[in-house]
Amino acid sequence: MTANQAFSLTPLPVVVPMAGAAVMAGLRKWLSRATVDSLGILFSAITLAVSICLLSGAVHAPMVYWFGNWHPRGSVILGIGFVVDPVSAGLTVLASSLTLLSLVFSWRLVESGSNHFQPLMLIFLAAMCGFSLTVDIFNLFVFFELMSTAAFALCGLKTAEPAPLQGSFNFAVTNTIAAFLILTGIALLYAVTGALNMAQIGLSLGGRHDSLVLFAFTLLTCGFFIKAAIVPFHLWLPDAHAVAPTSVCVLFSGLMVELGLVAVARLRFLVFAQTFLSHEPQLRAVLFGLGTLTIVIGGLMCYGEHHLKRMLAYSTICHSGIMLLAIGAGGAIGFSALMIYLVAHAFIKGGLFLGSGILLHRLRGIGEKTLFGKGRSLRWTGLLWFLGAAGLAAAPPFLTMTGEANLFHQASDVGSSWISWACLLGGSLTCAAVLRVGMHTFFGWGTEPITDEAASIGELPETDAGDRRIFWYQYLPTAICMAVPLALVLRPGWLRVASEACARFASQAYMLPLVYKGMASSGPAPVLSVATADAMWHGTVALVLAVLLACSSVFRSRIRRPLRLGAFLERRLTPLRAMQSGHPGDYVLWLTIGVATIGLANVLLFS
Amino acid sequence: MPHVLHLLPYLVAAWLFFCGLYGLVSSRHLVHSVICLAILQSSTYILLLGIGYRVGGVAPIFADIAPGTVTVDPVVQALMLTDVVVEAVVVALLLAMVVKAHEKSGTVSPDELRTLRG
Amino acid sequence: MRETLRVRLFFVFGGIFFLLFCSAARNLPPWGSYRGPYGDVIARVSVYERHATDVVNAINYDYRAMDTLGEEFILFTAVLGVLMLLRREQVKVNEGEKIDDRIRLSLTARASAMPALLVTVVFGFYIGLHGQLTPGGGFQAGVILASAPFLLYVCENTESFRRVTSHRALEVIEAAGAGGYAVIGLAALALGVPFLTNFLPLGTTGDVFSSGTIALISACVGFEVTAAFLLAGYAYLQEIIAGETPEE
Amino acid sequence: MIWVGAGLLILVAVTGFGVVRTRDVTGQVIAISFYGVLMSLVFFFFQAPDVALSQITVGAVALPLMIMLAISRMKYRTVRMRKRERDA
Repeated sequence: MTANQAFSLTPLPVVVPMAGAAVMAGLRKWLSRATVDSLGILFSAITLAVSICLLSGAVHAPMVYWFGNWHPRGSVILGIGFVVDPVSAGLTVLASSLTLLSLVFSWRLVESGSNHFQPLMLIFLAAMCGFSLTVDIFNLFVFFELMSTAAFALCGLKTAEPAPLQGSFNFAVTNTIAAFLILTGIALLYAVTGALNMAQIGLSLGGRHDSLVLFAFTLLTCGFFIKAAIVPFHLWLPDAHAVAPTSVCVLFSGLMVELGLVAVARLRFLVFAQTFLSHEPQLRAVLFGLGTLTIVIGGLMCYGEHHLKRMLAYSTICHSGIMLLAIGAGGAIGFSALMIYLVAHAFIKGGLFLGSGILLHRLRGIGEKTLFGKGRSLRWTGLLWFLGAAGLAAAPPFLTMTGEANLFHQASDVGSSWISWACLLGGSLTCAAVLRVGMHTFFGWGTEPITDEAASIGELPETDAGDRRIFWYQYLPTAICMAVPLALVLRPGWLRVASEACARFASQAYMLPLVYKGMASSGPAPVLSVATADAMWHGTVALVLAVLLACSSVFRSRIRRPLRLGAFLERRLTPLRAMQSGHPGDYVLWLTIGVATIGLANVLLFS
Repeated sequence: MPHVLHLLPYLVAAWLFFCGLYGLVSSRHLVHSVICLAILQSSTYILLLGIGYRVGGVAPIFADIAPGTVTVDPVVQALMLTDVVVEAVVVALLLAMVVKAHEKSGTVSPDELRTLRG
Repeated sequence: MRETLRVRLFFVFGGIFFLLFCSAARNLPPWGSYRGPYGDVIARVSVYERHATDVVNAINYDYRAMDTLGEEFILFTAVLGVLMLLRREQVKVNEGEKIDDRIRLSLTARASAMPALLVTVVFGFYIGLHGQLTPGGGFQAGVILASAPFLLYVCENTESFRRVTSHRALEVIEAAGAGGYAVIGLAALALGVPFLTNFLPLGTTGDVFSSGTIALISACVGFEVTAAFLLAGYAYLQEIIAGETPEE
Repeated sequence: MIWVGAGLLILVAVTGFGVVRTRDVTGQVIAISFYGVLMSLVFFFFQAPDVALSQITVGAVALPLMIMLAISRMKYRTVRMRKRERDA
């Protein structure tokens, strides 16, 4: 297929799932469950195929696609454009493969309302694809809203209990406020630039950094931070994950949260590229501060939770912090660190959620205490679970390690190599939590697990109680999720292409002519391959620390009191737990505190 | 025009945003929270409208005015129009959650919905 | 967190937010002096290039039609979500539980509902057909049309209301409206031009059948919005209606 | 002319605060319906007839209607629960 043919497919990753969803939703009363399931798998497979075509075209030559054939007139951009470069096309591939995997997993298994679930999943996919591809800031907002709306609905799928409705209410309130913050930011930028295309806004803003631009920056980043679950905006995420069906959690944690960070990166590199030229160290300080705070709180709470999905949700918060550090480090290598880590994390976290879905289906429970010792017969699930744990710690054979290697490289370039310690802490805490659950569930080692109040939310299984068999099509997606981050390390040829694409994405000088003229100038020099020895060492240490920490929890009755660090962490996180109050008013308050503090810091530091 | 008039719609927008957040923070009834969210959203309408307004400009409809007449900005109006759609349906979705939560737990007070604590 | 503490903390940080907003506003162009260029360029070109005199609708259904496609699907998704959340888990209504505590309307009120309904429907179609020329269009028409059957409910003609709003075709119409929008876009793609490009003759400016795909898309939106609001309204009311009318 | 607009905007600000401060939900529905009408007047005044038209259909009719429906459904549920308890 020639590049031109490939580019006429540009709208399809958005339109195919949308059209599919319309067909399935319109006919849902007449179609059987199996038919709707197969249609869902079919449409997401088509989307995957189209996205792969786009990606292969974009690797040869990135291009811009104007809807309605409205090309820019001089410096004014009339219509809405999609930029197809390897980064955005790669994100659509990731989105459609995760959706495909989770739809295969939920084939005739997960509760689907009256066939409401599958069309909602497809709309969610369409929104994620549009969000990745668009270069128009209001269109970004529209897809943000579409993604959120589908997510709210999917989150409240299990209407038989009160918890899902509260979880999705909190989720909906915070994320709707996020949308309004973003819209206000867009309006402010529009007022001073008269443009909605991000390239045009960036061009017309130049190096301006008065209180208006800084406030718009605050609003936009905070809006996307809410989606990305950066502390103190993270509170909705554990609630939403605790109540959403497993296959939905895969998409939430795997990509939706991270897309918030990609949007922040897009803003930083394209819209506000020159705003912070003279204040790079201050910007780094703000982002590093937020990232580290997120890692510490996310990591600690991850270890302190005993509800499997909540625990994994907190681990997502922690890893989101690590990815924020990559944005903070900046530069081409920092951005490639973000993207590589994102891909690896998406599959690993997806695999872990699918694993917990298997446990919930088979063992009818999601609390660590309920599962204690019951999983001895689930050998394959156990193996995949422990592989996932190692992946979270960024241990050597996993792709997460390559991402961290890039991050450390960039961080030492900007003189903040201390952030590798933050990554070490985050990786080992989340890995330890997953290991602890694994040891308890699959081996039944040690004393009975400690538990907490929230551990029994949504214990009502999402599947039919009559049939507790597990089929190959539940194992297969889980295994694929774990295999991909390993396989991508074994074939490192793509890393060079990826880092070149990331370097271009992160360069305003490259993106502006691409958007305006539709052709790529010679991009910035591709990044040299980064030495991974340092990161290997780090990952191994994180894994060892995690094993020690998990053991100090599991075998707490056999070791001396001062050594029971794990058990101490599980019991004594009361102030952090109090923050997670489940009260929407509290969440809005924390959100206001976050926006006000970040806004004040921005104004004080940059003007 | 006096100085404060130059800022008026922006100040009103900021005020409405503040009011909406205040309502959400202090809410004791989930339906009340949803309505506050609608107020919060109306802040963005006022802001967009204020940005696109031009003194002496007419509505951007050329059915009965000559082409080339000075108009107010049509783009913000298009954005607001789509925004109004979102408002109505997001409110409907949130209300459905509230109704269902009321059915399952018999309360609409956020203080009593505490199953997600910790 | 206790409510007093929460509200006090909010006044501190919300106040900071408000002040930041105000200080940012000081750098905005003064009210009433919109500078462009986006809106001005579109206002200049749309009448000539699209033969649409209502520039706002030209933007919504053509220049930025991708936004509207997204918004249509937000509407579609939200209604799907409402239907899912309010789906009936099991039929619970039995004879002993009829509750009908509605306030009875006067004969005048009931008699005037029918003409009001007719006026609403006519007005809805009028608004919908003129979208590309004067203010109006599919979205506004949809909401107006959807409000008509509610008059039936108001004037205590519950049975007709139920028959209209619980019709199985409603969901199909809604999906066809949303999907039709995508299909119009795809038709352009099939003709070898970018997605959502106009491929119909533009007609004479000012004519009802002018401006190509704008009117077509607007019609799709109209169908979708009408069905969507009816579906959402019925989802809320179905339980109450089931309690009022005898179940067959 | 501009002073009328300014007055409308100030009225919006005051009414918005009033809607938030109204704690009784039924009262709030009436308030927000009024607020919707007011808002559409503002839009109309500032040369946005398209938005004014959709605001008057959504803000003053559809939105309050939706809220009323939700409230009545919750009320209906409560009444039925009470009746069931009385019967039992």
